[in-house]
Amino acid sequence: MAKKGLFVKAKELKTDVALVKNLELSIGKLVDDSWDEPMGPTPMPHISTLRDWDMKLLNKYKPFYMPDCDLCCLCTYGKCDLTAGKRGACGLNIADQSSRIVLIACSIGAATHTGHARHVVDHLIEEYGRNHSLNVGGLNVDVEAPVTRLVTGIKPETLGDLDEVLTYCETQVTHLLSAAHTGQEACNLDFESKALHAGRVDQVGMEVADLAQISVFDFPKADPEAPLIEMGLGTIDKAKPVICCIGHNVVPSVGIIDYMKANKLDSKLEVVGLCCTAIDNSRYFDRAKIVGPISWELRVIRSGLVDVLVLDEQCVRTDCSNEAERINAPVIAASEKNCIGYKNRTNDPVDEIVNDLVTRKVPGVLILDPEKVGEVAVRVAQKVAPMRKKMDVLPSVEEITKLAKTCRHCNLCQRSCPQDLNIPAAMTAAAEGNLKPLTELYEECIGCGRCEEACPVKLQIHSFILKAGQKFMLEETNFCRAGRGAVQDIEIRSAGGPIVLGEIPGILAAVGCANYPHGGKDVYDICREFAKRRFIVMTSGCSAMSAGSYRNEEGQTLYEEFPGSFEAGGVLNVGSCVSNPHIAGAAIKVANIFAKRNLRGNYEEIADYIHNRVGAVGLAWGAYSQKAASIASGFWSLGVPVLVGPHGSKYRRMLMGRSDKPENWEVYDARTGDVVNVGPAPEHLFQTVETPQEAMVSIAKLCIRPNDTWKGRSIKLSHYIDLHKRNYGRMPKDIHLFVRTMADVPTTMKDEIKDILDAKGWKETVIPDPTMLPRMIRKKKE
Amino acid sequence: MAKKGLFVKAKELKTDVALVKNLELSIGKLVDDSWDEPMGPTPMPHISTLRDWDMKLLNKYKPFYMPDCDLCCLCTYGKCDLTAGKRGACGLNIADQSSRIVLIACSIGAATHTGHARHVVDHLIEEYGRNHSLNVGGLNVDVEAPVTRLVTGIKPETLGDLDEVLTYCETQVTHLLSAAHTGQEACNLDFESKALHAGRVDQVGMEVADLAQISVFDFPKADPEAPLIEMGLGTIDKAKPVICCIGHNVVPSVGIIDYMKANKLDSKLEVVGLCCTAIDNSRYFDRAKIVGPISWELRVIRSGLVDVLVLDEQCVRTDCSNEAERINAPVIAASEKNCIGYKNRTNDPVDEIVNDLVTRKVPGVLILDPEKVGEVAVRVAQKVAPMRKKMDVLPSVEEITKLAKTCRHCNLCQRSCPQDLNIPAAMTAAAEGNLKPLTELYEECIGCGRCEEACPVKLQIHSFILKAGQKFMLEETNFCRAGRGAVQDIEIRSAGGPIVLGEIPGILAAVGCANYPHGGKDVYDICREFAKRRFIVMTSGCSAMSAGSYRNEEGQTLYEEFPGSFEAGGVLNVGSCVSNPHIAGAAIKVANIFAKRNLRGNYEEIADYIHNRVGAVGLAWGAYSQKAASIASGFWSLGVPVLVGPHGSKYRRMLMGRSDKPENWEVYDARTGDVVNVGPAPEHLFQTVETPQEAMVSIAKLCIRPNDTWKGRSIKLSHYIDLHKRNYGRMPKDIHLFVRTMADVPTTMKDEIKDILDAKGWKETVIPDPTMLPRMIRKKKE
Amino acid sequence: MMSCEPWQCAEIAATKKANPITKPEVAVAMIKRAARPILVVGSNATERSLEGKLLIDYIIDLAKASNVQVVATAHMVAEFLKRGYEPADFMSAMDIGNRLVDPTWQGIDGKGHPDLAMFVGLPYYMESLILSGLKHFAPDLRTMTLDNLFHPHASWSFPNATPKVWAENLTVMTSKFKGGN
Amino acid sequence: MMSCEPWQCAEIAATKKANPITKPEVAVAMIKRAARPILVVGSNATERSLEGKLLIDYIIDLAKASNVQVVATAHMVAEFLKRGYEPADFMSAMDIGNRLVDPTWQGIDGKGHPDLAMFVGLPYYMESLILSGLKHFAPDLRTMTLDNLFHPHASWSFPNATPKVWAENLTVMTSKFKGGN
Ligand code: SF4
Ligand code: SF4
Ligand code: SF4
Ligand code: SF4
Ligand code: SF4
Ligand code: SF4
Ligand code: SF4
Ligand code: SF4
Repeated sequence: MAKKGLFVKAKELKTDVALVKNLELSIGKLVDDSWDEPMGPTPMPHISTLRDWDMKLLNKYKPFYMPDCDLCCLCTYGKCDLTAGKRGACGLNIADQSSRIVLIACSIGAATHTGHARHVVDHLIEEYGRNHSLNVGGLNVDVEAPVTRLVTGIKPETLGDLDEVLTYCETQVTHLLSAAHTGQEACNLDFESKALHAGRVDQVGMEVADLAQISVFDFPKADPEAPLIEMGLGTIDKAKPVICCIGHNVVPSVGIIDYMKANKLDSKLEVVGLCCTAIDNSRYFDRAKIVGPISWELRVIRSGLVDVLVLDEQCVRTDCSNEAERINAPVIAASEKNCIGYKNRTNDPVDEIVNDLVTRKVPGVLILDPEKVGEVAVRVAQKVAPMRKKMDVLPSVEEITKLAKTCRHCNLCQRSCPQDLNIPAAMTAAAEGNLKPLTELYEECIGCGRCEEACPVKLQIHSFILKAGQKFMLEETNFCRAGRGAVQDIEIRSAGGPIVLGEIPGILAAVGCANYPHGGKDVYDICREFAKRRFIVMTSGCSAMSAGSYRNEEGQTLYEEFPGSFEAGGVLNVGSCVSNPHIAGAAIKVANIFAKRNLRGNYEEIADYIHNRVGAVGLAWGAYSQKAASIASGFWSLGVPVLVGPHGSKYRRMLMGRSDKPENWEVYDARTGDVVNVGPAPEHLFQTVETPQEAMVSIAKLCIRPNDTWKGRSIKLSHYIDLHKRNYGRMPKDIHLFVRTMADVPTTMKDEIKDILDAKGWKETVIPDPTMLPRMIRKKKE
Repeated sequence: MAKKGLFVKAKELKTDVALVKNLELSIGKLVDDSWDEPMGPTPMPHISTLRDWDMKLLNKYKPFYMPDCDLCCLCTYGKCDLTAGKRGACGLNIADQSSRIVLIACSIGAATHTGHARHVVDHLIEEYGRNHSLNVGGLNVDVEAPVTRLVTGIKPETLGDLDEVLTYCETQVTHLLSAAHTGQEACNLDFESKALHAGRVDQVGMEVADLAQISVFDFPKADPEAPLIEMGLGTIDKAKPVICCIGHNVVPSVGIIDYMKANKLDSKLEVVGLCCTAIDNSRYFDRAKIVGPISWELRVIRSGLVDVLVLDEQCVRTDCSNEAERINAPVIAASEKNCIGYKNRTNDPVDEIVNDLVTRKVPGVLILDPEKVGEVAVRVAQKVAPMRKKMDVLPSVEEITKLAKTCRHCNLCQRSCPQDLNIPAAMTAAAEGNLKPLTELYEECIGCGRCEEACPVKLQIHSFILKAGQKFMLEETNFCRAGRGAVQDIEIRSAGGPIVLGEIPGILAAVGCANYPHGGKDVYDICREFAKRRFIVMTSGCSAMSAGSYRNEEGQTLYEEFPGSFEAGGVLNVGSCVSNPHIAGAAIKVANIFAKRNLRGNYEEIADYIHNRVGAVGLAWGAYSQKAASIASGFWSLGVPVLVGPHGSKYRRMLMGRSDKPENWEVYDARTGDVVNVGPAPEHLFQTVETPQEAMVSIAKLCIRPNDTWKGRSIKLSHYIDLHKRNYGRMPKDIHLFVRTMADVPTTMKDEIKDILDAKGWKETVIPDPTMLPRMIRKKKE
Repeated sequence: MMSCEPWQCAEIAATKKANPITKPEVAVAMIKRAARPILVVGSNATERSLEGKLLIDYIIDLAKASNVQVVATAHMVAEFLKRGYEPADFMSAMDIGNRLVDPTWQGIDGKGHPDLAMFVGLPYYMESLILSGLKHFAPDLRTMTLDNLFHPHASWSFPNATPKVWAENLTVMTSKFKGGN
Repeated sequence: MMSCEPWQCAEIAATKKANPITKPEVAVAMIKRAARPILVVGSNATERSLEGKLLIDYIIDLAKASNVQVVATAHMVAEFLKRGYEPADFMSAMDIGNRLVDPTWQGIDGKGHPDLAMFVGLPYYMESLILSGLKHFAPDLRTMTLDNLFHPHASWSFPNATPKVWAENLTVMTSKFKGGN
């Protein structure tokens, strides 16, 4: 572990054992024998250190901007109209502004994860000390922090080490955000490079958070057989008091669960959750239940099942507190980031707080001590549950029919609905007593509530939909596998070869949020398709839930149907949002463990390796958040392509290759220094797909890599061609770009493809040892 | 100096003098004897630590929101229409969103200053070591870092200490930005509290930056007689090669000046600057020249006087590089924050870079080594100056007349002009050969260039205006006093009493940017008015330049007319943007040095003191930036009111008291615990004023404080009444709210005011020992 | 159509946009229908000259004819007084905006919250922002602008027009109160 | 007026807004005037039924009549082929958008950059974003939408309308190419 120079000085130094006066200690470098990997060229990269690498990627995958607004309103020189190239009062044009928005989004995302990690680490250091050692997988995981090692050059061993890593992240986040100030960066590509850096920092921040919580809370440690967790509203025992936790930060939930266990109440109450807190709860306590993703927050509250609502941070609807008031459920705000205007009761006696909440003297409180949150939540839940009797606010069917008659058919609901759902038609039917069209909306509705806000006659449209879909809603009982955390080194050792050679046709990482265009089933269908094709399928966050929310013909959920290990045909839920670096980490570990590339502070080489050899693709089918943006950015920076569903177009900037421009696809052959055209592999770095069908075809294609052996390539091509034919009704038109030698062609298709190749004037080429880094060339051409 | 627990562990430790193996050193707390001030209650405050104080302010000065847009577009659930209370897809309403925008702006501002400080401190530590000690005013300044001490509880003594302070700031910035993520904070007041925290962090970040640069670069150290610096385009010796530096970060300029000095070229070239870099250059080198504020960037470049343009960070028009190309001036980008897409040449030989720039092989380069920037800039300037011959791109008068005839009178220029300037009318006149209307626009134009962008026939409107105003422009020769830095402790000792008692009627801090509604003269007029009235006038940044840009009847600039010391009638330029904490620091030092209040980690008490006793007002007449927002926020948090000019309304949120609501104005009398109504003093915390006349009246009024003695109050009232009568043509209508006893009434107005008081049913009240903090009450009421 | 675009190009509004006042009679009717109208007059009152007469003088005529309460912002009170007209009140533009969004505020005379707030002569962007504040936070208040610049955030606004048309509109309005209809 | 508001309420544009296509003949004239028009057809082609017939079938009729080059996005190529119509090309919506902003791109047939890009049947917000990309980065390209939803970012757009009117418009357009005028 090498740190920057450290200087400690103190006139008086008190420790547990001694009092030291006038200590002065100057440390140039700390060297830790136990990690003898030599330091790579870019430890602790600054915001411009990896700019050359970024520019390589950005030149290959150029930004395509689709501004969401013609204006910039970021300073008081504005608002400025930037339409079609006009410059604003600070000289900025719309390309710069578009990329600045990307940087801001990624900075917010990176700040959120880093801040989350900071909270967890500080809290755990306070409880367990800086020396508490890390353990993410015992003997099975030697490379415990691949991203952190790669980016910072630090090998963290204790909670205290994580503190240092976070300090690095915070410095970077500050610089990055700073670049978004008016009159700073003047070039869109430099904004993009900074956004990529935000992605790198974000990955480190997330990794730190998960390392800390896995280690201290004893989450499943790289466990392929992490328990199956009950999921869905139907799994809640309505006879018990129900505490519902929403957000991402498991610390307050740990307080709740610990209190329940200590008081032998763990079978007396239900602890359920939404968003990543749900996932992490279940990693801590396998009887915690998962309700669903972010899009189900209103659903759960309005159903009335919640007796106490505990809100922490991130992805918490800001009207949860208002909604909870409607069902008489007290609220506990448990995060400094989300104080909801409540009085801070952290230092008040528990009895007082409980009393105030139970008597409804106050609708909610802010408590920043997780232990106190635990006691208050449990005691309040026990008291209010019998009084509330799971009171809901859903209208009766009769009410719906009656109220639907007042609909003015103004279309404002539909015009406000992100899904463009045909609510007015459903109202017409409902007014006639036919709730079926409303029921059909249930599956596609993402629960945003905008329709209700728009309705001039104040119809509770979302509640109507919930009522109409109530049967499905309340009967839902599925399984999600508890987040397993990291991939084991040994799994990498056995799967690494087949991945790099192409024999495992790819890794699909289905991650991110629930802003799906037509409900969550698409995620399930896509994951299942690729698991059946013996890709490795990794999931996290809301997508991990959606993937587990449907069943096959045998009644098995995805997590029951497929094994949880990192192998062909495995379906691995790594965990919550902050577990995403286990996915990046797996790719990194392939380079490190399988291919023996040095990891430490060696970002470019490893990214170049992954980009050219590891056929991984991210799919964020419902990504909505700034965090999802920074997560994606971390993958881009490693050269891993990311697909988003249609709503992802609203990120307003794609990174796209041009398959029709051969000059885009040249790499060096590291063996010879020759420039070799390897075709559009992968074709895009960030791309919106419109339909699940398109997603499947794109995923198969994007797994192709220059390094594929002929055997691997032929396997990949057969999946691509098969999915293409099935979904597009014909052969791919770009097949000639992916065939290097005839050996690449799947045997059963030899003739068909030969004809195509001939028609296209195809010529055989070599399979290089691909790299985009001139310095990786082993033998320079004379 | 107390730090959080520190743990150092190393298997092998190499220092200059020794090799230590297996060191393990755990430090609970470092106590530094030399600072025996006890620690206050809130060192290193978290984002919610000072929330109670914030809520006190926010309850007294409620946010008034004026959304700049009806939509939120921050995530892909959106865009959401939040008009008139509609909630977005995440549950957010327009009040939340408006306050979130404030938080984002303040976070960007705080990040920018903190990032700037980080760059300076890291650079200086690299050059001078962590042990390099700080010196901001020698024996004259004992309280060297009032803001840092107040907020963090740290007393920084070396560059290394500043590193630690910055780490705190970066953690806070990260948390703050994180709160802006979708689905975090759910209450507008909590967003506001976080924005105030951003202001506190920002003040610390700025203070660190200025402390570091003052100490190491030997800037004027709390010097009332800092040199007068030549200012204006007219001061540039056009026979010499001209290097122009734009931005805020003096480090590259130091490289330039050092190289010039080392090579005895300091009288052979001109180093001129815009924005804060200009100010800081002049603190380093008194022959550096100041050209002007941000609004003059296009002006200077298009005038052709610049031979080499060096761009660092912040407030650099993003089209400077394009503009420089037009006049054949090479550009050096010198900051990681602003790479402009240029190739990074940091590691290339100087000769090569110089050659590439001189031959115009490349229009610009990125150089991140300030010494190299210095050598390249100077050598390039020497070579290109004779070739360029100060080539400008201003049209001739004939061309203007001819081109003006092509004007279509479409009004798009005026409709795009932030100043709503009547350009079409000026074009009509110009077409007839009359340039006078264009000349008149020169003074009001803020040089944003939007008119040109909008013009369908591509008239170079701003250049027309510059040509028409060229005579003024090129003849401008004024003086700005080099930034003096801090206020001396002894100055505080002598002025503190008169300020707190009200005998010095107030401190006017004219700070911030040049987005003025009608040119810079307003700033001069206002500053002069209050200096003549024997207020203390402090300036910084672009406002400091504008204040020095006009002359009195005797031909003196403001800095010549008034002394530079912290005394009644003094006009002090503290320095650049990052010098603003010297202003806050002066107020803090009044509480600490004069009133002997403990400073260390004692934020609430000091802010309460300042708010109720120190009659300081900030005026940011042309504030435009996110940094200006965070700077203002730092003052709000201390309870110091800030006024902005009309464009400041575009900050979209005011913090306003209601003089018509008596319940708003109650404080405790610390002596008795009684609640006393002290009137609207100060009336607002953040307020837009529309005209300079209104500004003057408001400034006088906002200096009134509950603690004023009757003598002080009568002096303040006489200024307020006098300015009110002069500008508003009548007596103030709220005079009765400011008279506690008849002794408060200025003697010459006794009768007139007595009548008013009688008419208003005025009753005498007491002069309390005012506080808003119950814990400050010395004797509780039984 | 251009005439009902926002005057400053970037001042677009979203879903709730001003109704254009097609002729001065409409504005007069709105004022007559209002129980408690006020007219906020900003600092451009002495900066804008229409047909050789200052805006403030048109406003004084209109105010006298209509008996609408005038609130002068900035230093305009002095300009009104100079011309022998005593405005009902004066305060900063932000202060009047901030009071108007408070539903408990009882107006400058304490007799009840205004139901129509008219604006004229503030810097365009400031007026626009205050109107936006009112649109969002005082949704029940009707707002109207009497400038010659279209204000999308108002409830009612005159379209963009030349000073000449503006002068005519103001003159017609005044005449309608002076016994016209 | 409502009919020329953006269909999704928040999709407002700023200074450069679509001209409404008041009748199908206008669209036909635009296409006829274009040297190299293309028509991008999105995944709603099989989701929208107008008067009992799928959008894709109207499009096929129109495409056959007008000989406009069709670019199918997503998996629409399969749907076209199923119906016996071979689109000129197929690619993802983003790919066609990204090519259209490249002035050096020579069209799907390599014979020159399109001068008119028509869109129909993409999810509203995606179509809107792509049109915005083209408005900003391909300012010389004319864009037109054939949906029944107003798209302010296009150069020309049909107003919001019922499926019935939409069907009529498409039918009329097709007929005008089949020898009508
Ligand atoms: S940041 Fe630039 S483009 Fe944006 S509002 Fe400010 S001046 Fe205009
Ligand atoms: S709650 Fe459902 S139906 Fe309503 S707007 Fe949102 S997605 Fe559409
Ligand atoms: S917004 Fe309300 S009234 Fe209008 S169509 Fe929808 S449900 Fe009916
Ligand atoms: S996956 Fe996305 S929506 Fe779901 S909890 Fe994580 S960030 Fe939130
Ligand atoms: S942050 Fe909330 S209000 Fe803003 S776009 Fe996203 S969902 Fe809509
Ligand atoms: S450059 Fe001057 S005249 Fe042109 S828009 Fe800006 S302020 Fe107005
Ligand atoms: S924008 Fe150009 S053409 Fe239009 S009025 Fe102004 S100067 Fe004339
Ligand atoms: S005062 Fe404002 S405009 Fe001037 S240099 Fe500082 S931040 Fe920039």
